[in-house]
Amino acid sequence: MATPPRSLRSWERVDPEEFSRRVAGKLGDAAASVDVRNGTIHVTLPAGDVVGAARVLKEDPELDCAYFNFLSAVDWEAEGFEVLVALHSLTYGNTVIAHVRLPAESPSMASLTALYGGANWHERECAEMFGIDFDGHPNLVKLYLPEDFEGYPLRRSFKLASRRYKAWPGAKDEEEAAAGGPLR
Amino acid sequence: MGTVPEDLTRVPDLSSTGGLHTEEMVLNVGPQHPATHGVLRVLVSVDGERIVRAEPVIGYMHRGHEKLVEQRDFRQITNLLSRMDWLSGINNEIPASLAVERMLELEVPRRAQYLRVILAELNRITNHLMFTGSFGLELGATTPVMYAFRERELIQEALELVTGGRMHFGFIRPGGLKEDVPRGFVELARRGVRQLVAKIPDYENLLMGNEIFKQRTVGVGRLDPALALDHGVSGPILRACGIPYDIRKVDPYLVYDEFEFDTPLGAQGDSFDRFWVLVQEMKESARIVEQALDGLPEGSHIGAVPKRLTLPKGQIYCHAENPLGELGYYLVSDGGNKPYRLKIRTPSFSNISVAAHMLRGAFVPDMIAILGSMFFVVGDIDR
Amino acid sequence: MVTTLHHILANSIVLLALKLGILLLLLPATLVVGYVELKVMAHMQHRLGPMYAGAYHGWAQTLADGLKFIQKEDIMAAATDRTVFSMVPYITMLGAALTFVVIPFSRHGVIANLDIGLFYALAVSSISVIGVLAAGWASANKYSLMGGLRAAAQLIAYELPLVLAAAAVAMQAGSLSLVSIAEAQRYVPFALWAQPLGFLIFLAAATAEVSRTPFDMPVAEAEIITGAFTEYSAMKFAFGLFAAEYIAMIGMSALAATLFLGGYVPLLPQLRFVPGPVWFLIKTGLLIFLLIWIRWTFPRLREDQLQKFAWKVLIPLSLVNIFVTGALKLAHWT
Amino acid sequence: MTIDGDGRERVHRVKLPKSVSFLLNWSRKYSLWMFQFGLACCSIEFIASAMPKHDIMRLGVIPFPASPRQADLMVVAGTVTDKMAPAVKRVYEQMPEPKYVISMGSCSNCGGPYWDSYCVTKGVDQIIPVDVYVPGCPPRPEGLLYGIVRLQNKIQNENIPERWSGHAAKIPQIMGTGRSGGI
Repeated sequence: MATPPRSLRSWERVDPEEFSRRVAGKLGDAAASVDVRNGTIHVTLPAGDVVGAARVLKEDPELDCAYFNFLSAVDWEAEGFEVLVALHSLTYGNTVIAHVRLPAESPSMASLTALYGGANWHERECAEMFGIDFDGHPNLVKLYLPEDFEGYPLRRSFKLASRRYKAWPGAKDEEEAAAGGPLR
Repeated sequence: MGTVPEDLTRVPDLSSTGGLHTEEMVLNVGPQHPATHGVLRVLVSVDGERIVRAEPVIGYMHRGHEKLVEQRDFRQITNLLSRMDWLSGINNEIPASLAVERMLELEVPRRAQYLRVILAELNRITNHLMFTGSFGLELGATTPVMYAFRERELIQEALELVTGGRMHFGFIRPGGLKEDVPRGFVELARRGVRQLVAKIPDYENLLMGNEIFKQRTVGVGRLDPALALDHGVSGPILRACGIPYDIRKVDPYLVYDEFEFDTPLGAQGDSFDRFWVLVQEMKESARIVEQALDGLPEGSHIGAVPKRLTLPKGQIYCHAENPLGELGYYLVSDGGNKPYRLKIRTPSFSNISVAAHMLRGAFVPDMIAILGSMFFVVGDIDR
Repeated sequence: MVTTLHHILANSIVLLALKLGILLLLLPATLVVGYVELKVMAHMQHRLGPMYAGAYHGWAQTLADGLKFIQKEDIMAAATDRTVFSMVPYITMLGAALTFVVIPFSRHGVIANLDIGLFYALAVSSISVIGVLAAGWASANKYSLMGGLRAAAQLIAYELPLVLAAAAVAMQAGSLSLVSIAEAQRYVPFALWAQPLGFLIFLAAATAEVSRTPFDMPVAEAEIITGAFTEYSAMKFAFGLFAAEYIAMIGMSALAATLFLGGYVPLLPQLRFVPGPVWFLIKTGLLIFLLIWIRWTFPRLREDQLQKFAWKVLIPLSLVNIFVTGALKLAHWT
Repeated sequence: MTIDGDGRERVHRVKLPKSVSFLLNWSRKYSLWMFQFGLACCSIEFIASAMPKHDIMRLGVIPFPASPRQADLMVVAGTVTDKMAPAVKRVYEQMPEPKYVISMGSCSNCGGPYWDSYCVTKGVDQIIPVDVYVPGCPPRPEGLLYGIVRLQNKIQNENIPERWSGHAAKIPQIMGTGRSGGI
């Protein structure tokens, strides 16, 4: 069996502010910005070398973000996509969320599967829901939807067909009703 | 560290066949199969009864929660999110409300916080009881599930008294609770957990004390801690590997830091440990419920919530300890009354993504023991 | 005087009818045992079980089941081997039913009191496995195939301890005739003094023979979906699996009752007035209840664990049992 | 079966003695082997209905068969998604006649809370015929029990020759809205 991860041996919660300074120091120029909001550390990474930065986060013993939390994206329409990679350090009790900006046209990013095995399914989901391409992913096929499904459901431009024909259940608050939204 | 260990990625040595050439057979398990409780599908290649490769195929219960919540306002989404992991409605609703409250900086009354903890822990017990029973069922013991449901119905009764629903409660609102608890709830809840604690030794004797059960589970489906972290495994499954990751402890929300409870940890990370952790957690939940019932403060059940619920622009990650592991909501608000984007990080999704590694090299009957001890809800995987 | 009466009875037509009746009663007996199983299971699980069929405590539940199966569509998939597929229910039924030919219901209430009755009973009881194997092969279904192979693998593992445990009984009684074996236990059953170990070994092996939990791997619902019988529907299913299973269960219980509990022989001399068949039914019923009890309590083993259990525990133990029996016999007679 | 002048098939009406037809219907009514088929949330209430408190077996519903070949009744309990729909249909086709379907819960009745989803089949009756609809999200176990009683009444009044000739129109039973959990 492989050596147990450091997280097994010790556990201490480091103050998020201090941890963010540590992250900023370790990442250096690799991170565009590091800040803390609601106890979570947000890091903005340029799309160029996400894997390199993630490797530092994972393998540096003072960061030790070995826990792969999730990977997803936000569609900012004309402003492109924002990929979120959430990592967690069990040793220091902090969550780091990396934000990667991708263009709206043919978004593409390097795959994290070689670094984090768990990224496999998350990237497949992200690819099928947003149409983001992950370079180097071993098996980038649909995860949830039937093979013949067309479109990327989580893009803002994907409109729900049922909603288009049936505005039910109507207005959800007074303002909406005043603006001429359908009533119940 | 953190990478997939060599011995787990390798196809097991098949020299036990004495060099005899055997043919692999692809066995399609699911989407409808009694052992995948729900509609998980696993494509397994078997050599005799030994699994050479296994690939979980998911998506048969994908209902598009992440898209649907974009069409509903902040009061409505809890109702939908409740249905995601259908065994733990209250626990699904809590972090969604937390996210809204934290963004609005809403004050939640202490009574509401205590009641949330009580309801969440009762819900955790009903969830764990379901898996306690169904695990036995999959191993061929039909009776434990009946006993588990006997206690489950009692606790369900307490939840029903409060919320009016049996599964999808829709009771947690941003700012507090929908209503205050009715008279008689405290007594009923106390009776429920007391009876449960009295009956837990029964399950322990009936299953964990059974030699056959031990034979089927000890050493079966051992999960390597490094592999678990790599895939974001959480909840009882991670704790069975000996990693003390319990969000109630490491990042306390609500009022969990005011209660005394332990985090049961396994040592081997095998099916038996996972089951053991599950059963112990019920006792801990019962402890929390008792403490919370004792210290239940008076006051309002809901804080001052604006009539029109709009969130400021911003993003927040809010997570909580679901019965099955870490449930996280990443909420993006554009200043409107609906979420601009809500990423749901569900425990079962990450937990089951590691199953392919665990099934490799196991026997077909072990597959049942492994999947049964992974404690997943298909709706939680697929969302 | 009693013996003359028996003698007359033994040769009368009445008894012949009785003998035929035993075989004819097998089907209704499966319905009764099936109903008992449903009810016992339900009460063990804090439930009531069938309550409405037949108005009184659901007594007609299995009757309804039987009538329903007659009406069901008999499906045979395109890829099945139709001849073999259709023959399976007969084979499994026959294998299970033939045991009753040598089982004594009373001193003379036996269809054929063969000198090698025990040998015959053990031989025919393993026929049904051929049926299961055939079903697994003919169904053209992967789950069925696995079930069939499991059944075949299981046959070898449990047949040896079963035969060895029975051999010790034969040594003890000095006969292979089931009537003589029962007579040898007049007032003290073997299970109580000479063969307690053999009794346990026999029970374990018999549970495996009739594929019931904890040895029900060939039909494991949660794993391979009733195994060899996945593809069976309608009457083929009712006979091939259900009736055959219950007849086999009754048969093995009756055999065990005869070998170890003295069959029709009263337990106490004072209770001689109770007729033999009643004793026989009580003892068999107890064993059936035991099997049902175990069925709904234990989880199932894994196939390789059964093999280990059979080869490393049951067979050595039954050899020891034979040795001890032989030694005791020798010591007693010399 | 003969062909009418206008080309339509006509069934020779076979008259069954009343007692025989009663007995046959009775046996099917009280021997509903139920296929273990859980999809989503409703499957939990479906399981709960087989447990000590509600004990569906009282009604002669035996939840044993793991294979559709031995089942008479399929309870579609939960959301049917577009990806799952072919499998549901296939399972239905594998069941031997006479077979019955209960659609349990809003999702399988009409899509329920997922009425606007892009990947949910709005109503299982689009792919298989349904005998009884049980409303609720999810229906309480009592609701399912009532649905089963309704199905049993329906079976008891079945005309066997019509049913077997495949000419009986499937008339679904729609239950009155009972009290149910959730929305």
